[in-house]
Amino acid sequence: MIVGSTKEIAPEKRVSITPDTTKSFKDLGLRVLLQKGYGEELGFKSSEYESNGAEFVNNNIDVVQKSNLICKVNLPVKEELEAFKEKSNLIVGNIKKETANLSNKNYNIFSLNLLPRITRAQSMDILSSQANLAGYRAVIDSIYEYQKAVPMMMTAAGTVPAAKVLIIGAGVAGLQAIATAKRLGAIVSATDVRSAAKEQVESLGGKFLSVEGSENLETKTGYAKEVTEEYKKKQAKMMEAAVEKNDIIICTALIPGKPAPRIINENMIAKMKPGSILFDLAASHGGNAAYSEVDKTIEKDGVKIIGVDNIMNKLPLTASNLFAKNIFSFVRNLYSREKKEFSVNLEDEIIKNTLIKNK
Amino acid sequence: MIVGSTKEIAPEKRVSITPDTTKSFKDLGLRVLLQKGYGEELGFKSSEYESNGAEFVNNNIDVVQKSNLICKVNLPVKEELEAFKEKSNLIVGNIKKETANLSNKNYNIFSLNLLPRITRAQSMDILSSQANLAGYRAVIDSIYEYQKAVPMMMTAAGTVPAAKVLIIGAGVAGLQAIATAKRLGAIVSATDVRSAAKEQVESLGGKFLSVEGSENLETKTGYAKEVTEEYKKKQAKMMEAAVEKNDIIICTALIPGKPAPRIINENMIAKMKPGSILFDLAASHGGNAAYSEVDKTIEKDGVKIIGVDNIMNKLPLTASNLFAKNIFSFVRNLYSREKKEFSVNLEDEIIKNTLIKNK
Amino acid sequence: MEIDPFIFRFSIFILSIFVGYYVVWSVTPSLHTPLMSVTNAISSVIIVGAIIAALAGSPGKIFEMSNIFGFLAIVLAAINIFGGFLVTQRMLQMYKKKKDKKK
Amino acid sequence: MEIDPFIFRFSIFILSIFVGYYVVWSVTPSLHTPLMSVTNAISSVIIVGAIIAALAGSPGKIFEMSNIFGFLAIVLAAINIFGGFLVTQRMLQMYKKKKDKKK
Amino acid sequence: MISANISAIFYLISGILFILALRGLSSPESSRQGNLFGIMGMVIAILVTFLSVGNFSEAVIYVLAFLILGGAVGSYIAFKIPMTAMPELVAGFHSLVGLAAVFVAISAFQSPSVFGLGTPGQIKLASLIEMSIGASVGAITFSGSIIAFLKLRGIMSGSPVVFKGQHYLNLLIGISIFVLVFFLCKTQLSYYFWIIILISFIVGVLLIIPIGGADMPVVISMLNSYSGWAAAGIGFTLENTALIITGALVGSSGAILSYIMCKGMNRSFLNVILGGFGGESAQDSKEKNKEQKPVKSGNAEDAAFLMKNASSVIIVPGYGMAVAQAQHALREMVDKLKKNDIKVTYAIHPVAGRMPGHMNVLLAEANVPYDEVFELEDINNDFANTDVAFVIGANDVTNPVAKSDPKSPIFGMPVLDVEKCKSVLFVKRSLSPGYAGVDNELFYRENTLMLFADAKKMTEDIVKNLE
Amino acid sequence: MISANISAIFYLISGILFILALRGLSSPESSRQGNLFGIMGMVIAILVTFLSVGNFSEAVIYVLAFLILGGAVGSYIAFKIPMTAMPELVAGFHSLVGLAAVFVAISAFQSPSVFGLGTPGQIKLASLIEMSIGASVGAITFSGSIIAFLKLRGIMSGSPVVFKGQHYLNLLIGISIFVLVFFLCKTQLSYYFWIIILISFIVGVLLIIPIGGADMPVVISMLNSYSGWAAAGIGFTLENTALIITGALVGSSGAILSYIMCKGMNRSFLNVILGGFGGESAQDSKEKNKEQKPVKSGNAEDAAFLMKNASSVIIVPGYGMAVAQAQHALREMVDKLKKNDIKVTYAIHPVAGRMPGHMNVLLAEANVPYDEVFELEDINNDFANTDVAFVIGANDVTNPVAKSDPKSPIFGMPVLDVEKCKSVLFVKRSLSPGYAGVDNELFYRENTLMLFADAKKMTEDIVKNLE
Ligand SMILES: NC(=O)c1ccc[n+]([C@@H]2O[C@H](COP(=O)([O-])OP(=O)(O)OC[C@H]3O[C@@H](n4cnc5c(N)ncnc54)[C@H](OP(=O)(O)O)[C@@H]3O)[C@@H](O)[C@H]2O)c1
Ligand SMILES: NC(=O)c1ccc[n+]([C@@H]2O[C@H](COP(=O)([O-])OP(=O)(O)OC[C@H]3O[C@@H](n4cnc5c(N)ncnc54)[C@H](OP(=O)(O)O)[C@@H]3O)[C@@H](O)[C@H]2O)c1
Ligand SMILES: NC(=O)c1ccc[n+]([C@@H]2O[C@H](COP(=O)([O-])OP(=O)(O)OC[C@H]3O[C@@H](n4cnc5c(N)ncnc54)[C@H](O)[C@@H]3O)[C@@H](O)[C@H]2O)c1
Ligand SMILES: NC(=O)c1ccc[n+]([C@@H]2O[C@H](COP(=O)([O-])OP(=O)(O)OC[C@H]3O[C@@H](n4cnc5c(N)ncnc54)[C@H](O)[C@@H]3O)[C@@H](O)[C@H]2O)c1
Repeated sequence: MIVGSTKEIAPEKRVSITPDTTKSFKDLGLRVLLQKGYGEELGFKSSEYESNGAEFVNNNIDVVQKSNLICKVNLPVKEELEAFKEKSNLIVGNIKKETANLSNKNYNIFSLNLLPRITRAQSMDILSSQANLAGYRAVIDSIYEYQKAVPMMMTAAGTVPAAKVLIIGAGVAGLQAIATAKRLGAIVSATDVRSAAKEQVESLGGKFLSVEGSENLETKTGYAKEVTEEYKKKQAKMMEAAVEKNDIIICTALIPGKPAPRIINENMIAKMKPGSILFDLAASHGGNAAYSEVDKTIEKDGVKIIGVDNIMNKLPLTASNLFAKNIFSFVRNLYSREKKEFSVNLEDEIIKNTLIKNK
Repeated sequence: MIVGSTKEIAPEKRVSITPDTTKSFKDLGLRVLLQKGYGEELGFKSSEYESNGAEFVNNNIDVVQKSNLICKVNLPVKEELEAFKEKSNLIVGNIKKETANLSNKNYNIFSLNLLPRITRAQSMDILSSQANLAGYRAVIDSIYEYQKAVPMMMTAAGTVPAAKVLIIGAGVAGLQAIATAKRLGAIVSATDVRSAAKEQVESLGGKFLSVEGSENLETKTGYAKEVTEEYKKKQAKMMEAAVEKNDIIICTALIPGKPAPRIINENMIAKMKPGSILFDLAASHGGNAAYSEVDKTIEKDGVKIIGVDNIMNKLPLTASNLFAKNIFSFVRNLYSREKKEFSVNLEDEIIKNTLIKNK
Repeated sequence: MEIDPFIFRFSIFILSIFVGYYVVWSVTPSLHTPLMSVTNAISSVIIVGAIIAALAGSPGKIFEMSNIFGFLAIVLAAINIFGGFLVTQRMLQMYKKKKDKKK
Repeated sequence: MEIDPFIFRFSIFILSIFVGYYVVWSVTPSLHTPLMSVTNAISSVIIVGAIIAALAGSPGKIFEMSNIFGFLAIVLAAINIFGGFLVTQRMLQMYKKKKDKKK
Repeated sequence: MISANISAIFYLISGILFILALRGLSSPESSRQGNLFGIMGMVIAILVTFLSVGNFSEAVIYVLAFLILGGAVGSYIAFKIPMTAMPELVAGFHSLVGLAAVFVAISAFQSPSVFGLGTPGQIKLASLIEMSIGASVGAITFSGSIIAFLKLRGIMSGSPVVFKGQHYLNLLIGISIFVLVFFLCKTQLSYYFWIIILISFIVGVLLIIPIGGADMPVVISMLNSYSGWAAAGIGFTLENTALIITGALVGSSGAILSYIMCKGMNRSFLNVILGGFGGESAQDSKEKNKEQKPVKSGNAEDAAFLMKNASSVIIVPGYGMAVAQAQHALREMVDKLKKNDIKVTYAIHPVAGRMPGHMNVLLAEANVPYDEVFELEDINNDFANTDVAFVIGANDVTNPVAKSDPKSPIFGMPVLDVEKCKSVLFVKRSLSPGYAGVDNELFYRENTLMLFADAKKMTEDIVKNLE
Repeated sequence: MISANISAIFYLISGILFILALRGLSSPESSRQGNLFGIMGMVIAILVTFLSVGNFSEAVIYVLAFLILGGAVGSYIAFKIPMTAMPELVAGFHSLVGLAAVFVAISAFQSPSVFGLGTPGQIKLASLIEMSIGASVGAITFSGSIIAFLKLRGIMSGSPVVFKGQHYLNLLIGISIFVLVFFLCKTQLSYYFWIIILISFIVGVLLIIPIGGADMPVVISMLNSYSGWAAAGIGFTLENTALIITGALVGSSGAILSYIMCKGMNRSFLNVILGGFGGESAQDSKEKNKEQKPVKSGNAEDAAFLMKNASSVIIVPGYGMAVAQAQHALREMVDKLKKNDIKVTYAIHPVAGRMPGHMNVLLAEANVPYDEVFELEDINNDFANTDVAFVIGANDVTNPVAKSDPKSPIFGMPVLDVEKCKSVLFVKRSLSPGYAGVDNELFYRENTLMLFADAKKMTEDIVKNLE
C-alpha cells in the first residue's frame, strides 16, 4: 500500500508528511510517495526523506494516481482530486462536509477536524495540536507588536509595569496562551463560559474572570454552547471593565459549527489604551472582536486589531511535525496490518465520525 | 529656566521628555517647552503634556531659541544646532566626540553614553536602561522569526523539544536576554570574557560556557578588554561546538571604544541548523557575527541573520519612558536649585565625563 | 511514719505510664509495626508471674492446679517472647538491607 | 520478702529521670526561656524540706540552729516560687498578646 | 535465692531496658539496638525471677522444658511467617499474652497462699480486685486478639459486624463484670471468678467485631495496651515491680501508639476504639469501610520513608499538580531526594494536564532541568526497574484499564506503567476519578499507597519528613 | 496531721502536676496551662508538708511569715524586672534554690534526730552521703548561678576567664570533695561538712568563669539541672517522694534542655559544659568571640521566631538571592508567614541584582503576585512601621552609608531604610561586602541579626521552623 502526499498551495507552509513520519510509515509496512521538492520550503531536504525510505516522483498527479492514500493539510486542487484512484483514500486536515462532493470518483475522504474528542483519538487530534501552537504563537505575535516591554522591571530608570493580558476562551489555544503570557511575566486573566475552565486557568497561574451568576455552558462533548441573551449582557458588563484594564487581549472563543461569538464590541475597543493589542484567533470563524478582519492588522484608536487566518504559517515547522504525527496516528488506526489494507471499519467511532465521503 | 525638546528625525521613535518627566521638571522649578505634535506617534497626547505643565510652540527652531537646555535622543539637525542660545545646554543620548564641533556657538553639549558607570550615575545610565530593553526585545524578535515553538511541550502528537538559545556577552543586554529566553522555556546558555559573568548568568538560571583556561578580562570599570589571539582561538573552538547545537543565538558582546569582537565566523554559521536565528545586537558596532548587516535580515544556509541598528524602535514607549527618566535624573544633577541655573561643576565626575563641548 | 509499699508501687506504676506515654510519642510511622511487635514481646514479661506460679508451693507437689496453670502460661509467654523479638529482628533487618544496598 | 523503701524511692527517682528526659525532648525553641524559668520555680520544691526543717524539734524551741536554717531556706525558696511562676506567667502573657494583637 | 531488694533492683533495671527498647524502636537508626535492649531486659527479668523464687526443685526442669518448648514454637513461627502476614502474627501473639495473664491470675486465685495473698476463700481484698482485673483484661485481650487475627487472616470477613443494641449490650456486660467483682470480693466464691473470666472472653469478641478490617492495626495496638494493663494488674497482685513497670509502660505506650496511628490515618480515635458505639458513627464507619476498604492509605512520613530508602524514583505529574500548584514544592522534594543519592526522573504523559505541554510549563517554571524530564515512550520501560513511582495529581494517565478493557473510554491510550514499580505512591485528595471519569484500579493494588491530601500540602509535608 | 501514706499520695500527685507543667511548657498552646499545673503542684506540696508535719505550734506562724515575706519579695521582683533581663533573673533565682538546698542540708546535719536520721555524730551513713551530696550540689548551684548572673548582668565581663592549669585545679577540687565526704562519713566531724560546702562554692565559681557570655543560657539550664539533683539528694535524706520525683524531673529535664539548646546553637554540648577544658577549645572559643563580637548572629529558629511574632515583614531581596536561587524557598516562606496572618511585602531596590529587573524575573518565576512587590519610593516609608526586614542576599542597596558619607562610592544612591524596622535579618554567607565593595555598618547594629548561610539553605530552614 502506498501513502502519498503532494505540495500544498501557498500560503500554506505546513506539510502532512515529515521525514520522521516517513520512517513511521515504513515501519508500519507502507510505502511513501512524495512530489519532488516536497517540504523544501521548511528546510526538509529530499535526502532526509529518502534516507527514511520515501520515494519521489516529479509530478503531483503521478503521486495521486499511484497512491492508495493521500494525506494533505488542505483539500487538494481540483485536478488532483479528479486523478484519484478508485477505492483510494484521502485524509485532509480541514474540509467542510458540503465541499466534499467535488469529485465524483469513488474514494474515501476523511476530515480530521471532525475527530470525536475521545481519549483514544487524542494522538490524531489536529484541532488540539494546532490550537495549542496557535495559542502560543498568538502571544508571541501580540508581544512582537506591542510597543512596550511585557514583564515588570524595577530599574534605576523607573519601573516598567507588567503588561496585562486577557485571554478570552480558555480552550486548548487559550490555555496555552495563558501559559505563554504568564511565562513572559504578564499579569494574565482569562474568561470562559465553561465552568471547568476556572480550575484549568488557575492551574496555569492565571486569574479567572467569571460572569456573575452564570451557569455552566459546557456540552457533553466538552465544547461550549451558544450563550443566552441574558448571559451575553452580563458578560459584556464584565468584559467592559476587563478590556479597559488590559494591554493585550487574545481571543480564542469558538463554538463548534457556529460562528464565533462576538464578545468585544466597538465600545469596548474605544475604551482601550492606545498601543494595546487585540489578537483575534477566531477571526476566520467570524471573530470574537469587532473590526477584526482575516489576515489583516487594523489600527483603530491606537489599538492594533490583528486577525490571522492561518497562524500556523508562523511556525510551520513545529506545526508540521505535530500535524504529520496526527496524520500518521490516524493512518495507523485505519490500516489493518493483517489484511495489509486500509479498512474502513464503521464501528470505529473515529473512522465513522471523520469519514465525509464513502466510496 | 526652560527645558525644551524637539521632534526626533525618523526612523527614531523615542522621545526624551514624556508627560511623566514633564511633571518632574515642573516640580524641580523648570519650564518645559515642546515642539507641536511632540510625542504624538507614541500615543502621548498634547493634552497630557499640557496638563502636566508643558508649553507648546509651533516650530522646532522656536523651541531651541527659547530654551536654556535642550534634551534629545539623537543629535539635533544642523539648523537646530545653529539656533542654539549662547550659554545654553544640550543633552543627547549618543554622539561621538568627533561630531561635537558641528556648531561654533558657545554652549555645552553632554552626551549621556559617556556616563561613568558609578553607582550614583545609575539612574541616568541610558546605556543600561536601553541595553536592558534591547536584550529583552532581541529575544522577542528572534522568537518571532523562529519557525518553531520555543518551550518544550510533550503532547499527544509528539514532543516539541525546547529551543536552545545561546547568548554571547552577558552584560546588561545579555543578562536580560538570558532572563527572557529562560522565561519562555528555552534552554539557555551564555558566554562572556568577564569571569564575574558566570555567577551572574547562573543567578538567572542560565548555563555558562567558559573558555578553557581563560583569565578574567574585566577592566576596572567593569567593561571587557579586547581578547588575545590565543584566547580567540580557544573561544572559537568552544563556540564552534556551541553554535551548532543552538537554535537561536543572540550576540551582545561589545568593547567600549573598539569595534565589536567578531565571535561567530562563516564556518560556524554554515554548521548551524536551517531555521536557526542569529540576532546580532552588536551589528551597528561592527557585529559579533559574520554576514550581519545593520538593519537587514539576511538568510544564509537557512539561517536568518538579523542585524538591527535601533532595536528600541520596536518598543519605543517603554524605551522613551526609561530614557526620559534618565535624562531627567541627569538634569536634576546639573541644575542647582539654589542658584536656579544649570551649573557645570567640573568636580562632579558625572558632569566632567559627559561634557564633550564646553561653552 | 512508714509508708505502705503499695503506695510506692502505685507511684512507680503512674510514673511508668508517663514514661510509656512520652517515649513513643515521636515514633516514625514506618516503625509502627516493629514497635507494636516489640511491645508485644515485652508485654510477655508476664512470664515472671508464670514462673512464680509454676514454682510455687512445696517442692514435692509440682503439679498442683496453680502450677499447671503456671506451666501453661510459661509456654504461651515463651512463644510470645521468642516469636516477638525474633520477628521484630527480621522486620528491622529488612530496613537495614534497603539502606545497605544503596551504599 | 520485704523490700527496703529505699529501693522503691530509687526506682521512683530513676523513672522520674526518664520522664524528665522525654517530657522536654520536643520543646519548641521559642519556649526555652519560659521552660527554664518554670523548671526553676519547680525546683524550689526544696521548700518542702525547708518547712520540715523549720517545724522540726519540740514545739517550744523554735529557734534552734536547724530551725533557723529552715526559715532562711523558706524565704529563699518562697522568693523563687513566687518569682518564678509569676515571671513565667508574664513571659507567656507576652506570647499571648502578640497573638491576640494580630487577630 | 537472692534478696527481695536485689531482685527489685534488677527488676528496675529490666524495666529501664524495656523503656530503652521502646525508645529505640521509635527511630530507624536505633531500632535494632532497641530490640536488643528488649531482649536483655527480658533475660534479666526471667533470671532474676528464677533466682528470687529460689526453689530449685525438679520443677525448675519442667519450667525450663516448657520455656524451651514455647521458645522453639515461637522461633519457628517467627522464621516461617511471610513478611506480609505481620499484622495478623502480632495479633496472634497478643492472644497468647492475654491467655497467659489469665492463667497466672487463675493460678494466684487457686493458691493465694504461695503468693502471700492469704488463703483460698480468705484472699486479701486488694489482691482479689487486682487479680480479677488482671484476669478480666487478659481474657478480653485474648478473645479480642483472636477476632482481630481471624479478620486479618481473612478467615472472618473484614467488614464490621454491627447489630442493633450492640452498645447497650456492651454496656450491660461491662456493668455486670463490675457487679461480679463486687460479689466475688464479698463472698470469695470461685464461682464468680470463673464467670468473670468467661464474660470477659465474650466482651473481647463483642468489642472487636464491630471494627472494620482497615482499622485492625489500631485495634492490635489497643489490645497490646490491654495486655500491658493486665500484666500491671497481676504485677500488683504478685507485688512484682517488673510486671508493674513493664505493664504500665506497655499499657500506656500501646494506647498512645494506637492514638498516633489513628491520627496518621486521619481517623477519629474514639470512632475506632468504640467501634459500634453511636448509631451514626457506626453508619459512618461502615460507609467508610465500604469505600476505603481495599486501599492502603499512608501519610507524608510513610512516603518520605519509602522514597528515602529507594534508589530510584520516577515522578509522574498530572493535572492535580497543576491545580495544587505543587510544582515548586515538588522540585524541592526532588532536590532533597537527590541529595540522598536517589535517582529521580520525571515521566510526562502526552496528555497529562489539560492542555498540551501543561506539565512542561509548570516544571520549567520550577526550574526542573529538561534532561530529567522524559516522555512516555522513553521512560515507560524504566518503571520495572524503579523502586518508587510518585504519582502526583495524575490519574487517567496511569490507568491500566486503558491497556486491558476495550470497553473503557480510555482504551487504547498509551499509559505510564507505574504499577511495575516496587511501590506506587498516589497523591490525590480522594478516590474520585480523573477527567475521563474512569475508576483507577491501581488505587486498590497491593503495592500502592494512597496519600490523600492536596498535592502541594502533601509534598511540603514529605519535604519536611525527608530531613 | 495526715498519715504518711496519704501524704505520699499527694506528693505523687504534685509530682505528676510538675510533669504536666513541663509538658505544657514544651508547646505554646498548652504553656499557660502548664504554668498553672506547676503552681497547683507547688501548692499541694506545701500544704501536704504542713499537714504531714502536723506541728501547729507558733512556729507555723513564723513559717507562714517567712513564706509571705519571700513571696512578696519574689512577686515584687517578678513584676518589676524588665523583660529583657529574663536570663539573668532566672540565673539569680537559681542561686536562691541552691542556697536553700544548702540550708536544708545544714539543718538536717545539725539536727538529724528530728528527721529520723540518727543523732549528731551518729548520722546514718546513707543519709550522710545523701545530705553532703545535696549540700555540695546546692552550693555549686549557688555560686555558679551568681557568676552567671554577674556575667549576664554585665557586672562581670562576659568573656571567658581561662588560665593555665584550670582543668587540673578543677579535677583536684573535685577529687578532694570525694575524699572529704569519705572522711566525713568515717569521722562524722561537722568540720568536714563545712569544708565540703565551702569548697563546693569555689567549684561553682571555677566551673562557670571559663564559659563565655554567649553560652550562658545553656549554663543556666545546666545549673537548673544541678539544683534538681540537689533537691533529689535532699529528698532521699528526708525520705520525701515529692523532692525525689521533682528533683529527678528537674535534674534530667534541665540537662536535656541544655543539650537541646546547644544543638540549636550549633555548639558542642561538651565544649560548653566543660568550658575551659582542653587548650584548643579555649583558644577556639576565644577566637570566635573576637571575630563575632560585634555582630549578633542567629539561626533559622531565631529568624522564624522573630518573624512568627511579627505582624508585618518586608522582604528585601538582592543579588545573593539570585545566586542562591532562593526565590522558590522564599515564596514558600512568605506563604507560611501569611498563613499566620502576617503582612508580607517585597521591597525591590532599583539596582538590586546585576541587571535591571533582576529581582522581578526571579520573583515572577516563583509566582509572587505583582501587587506584593513594591519599588523603593513606594515602600521606603513603611519600614518605620514594620517589625522585621528580611534582607536576603542584598547588601549595597541597604547600606546607609549611601545617605551619610559623601566620600563613599555609593553616596547619593537611594537606599532601602531597612534599619528603621524593629529588627533586621540579614541572610548572607559572611560579612564580606557587596558589588560596590563597601562595608555595611548595619551588620553591627543593635537591631540586626545576621543569618550566615546560603540564602536558599537558610530560607528552607526557616520554613521548617515556621511549622
Ligand atoms: N493534555 C491535554 O491536552 C488534555 C486536554 C483535555 C483533557 N485531557 C485529559 O485529562 C486527563 C489528564 O490526565 P491526568 O492524569 O493528568 O489528570 P486526571 O486523570 O484528570 O487526574 C487528575 C487527578 O488529580 C487529582 N487532583 C485534583 N486536584 C488536586 C489537588 N489540588 N491535589 C491533589 N490532587 C488533585 C484529582 O483527584 P482528586 O479529586 O481525588 O484529588 C484527579 O483524579 C486525561 O484524561 C486527558 O485525556 C488532556
Ligand atoms: N541592577 C543592576 O542593573 C546592576 C548592574 C550592575 C551592578 N549593580 C550593583 O549591584 C549591587 C546590587 O546590590 P545588592 O544588594 O542586590 O547586591 P550586593 O550588594 O552585591 O550584595 C549581595 C550580597 O549577597 C550575598 N550573597 C551572595 N551569594 C549568596 C548566597 N548564595 N547566599 C546568601 N548570600 C549571598 C553576598 O554576601 P556574602 O558573600 O557574604 O554571602 C553579597 O554581599 C549594587 O551595588 C548595584 O549598583 C547593579
Ligand atoms: N479529551 C480530549 O481528548 C480533549 C482534547 C482536546 C481538548 N479537549 C477539551 O475540549 C474542550 C474544547 O476545547 P477547544 O479548545 O477545542 O474549544 P474551542 O476551540 O471550540 O473553543 C475555545 C474556547 O472558547 C470558549 N468559548 C466559547 N464561547 C465562549 C464565550 N461566549 N465566551 C467565552 N468563552 C467562550 C469555549 O468554552 C472553549 O473553551 C476543552 O474543554 C478541552 O479541554 C478534550
Ligand atoms: N555599577 C553600575 O552602575 C553598572 C550599571 C550597568 C552595568 N554595569 C556593569 O558594567 C559591565 C558592562 O556591561 P555592559 O552591558 O554595558 O557591557 P557592554 O555592552 O560593553 O558589553 C556586553 C558584554 O559583552 C562582553 N564581551 C566583550 N567582549 C567579549 C568577547 N570577546 N566574548 C564574549 N563576551 C564579550 C562584555 O564582557 C560584556 O559583558 C557589566 O559588568 C555590568 O554589570 C554596572
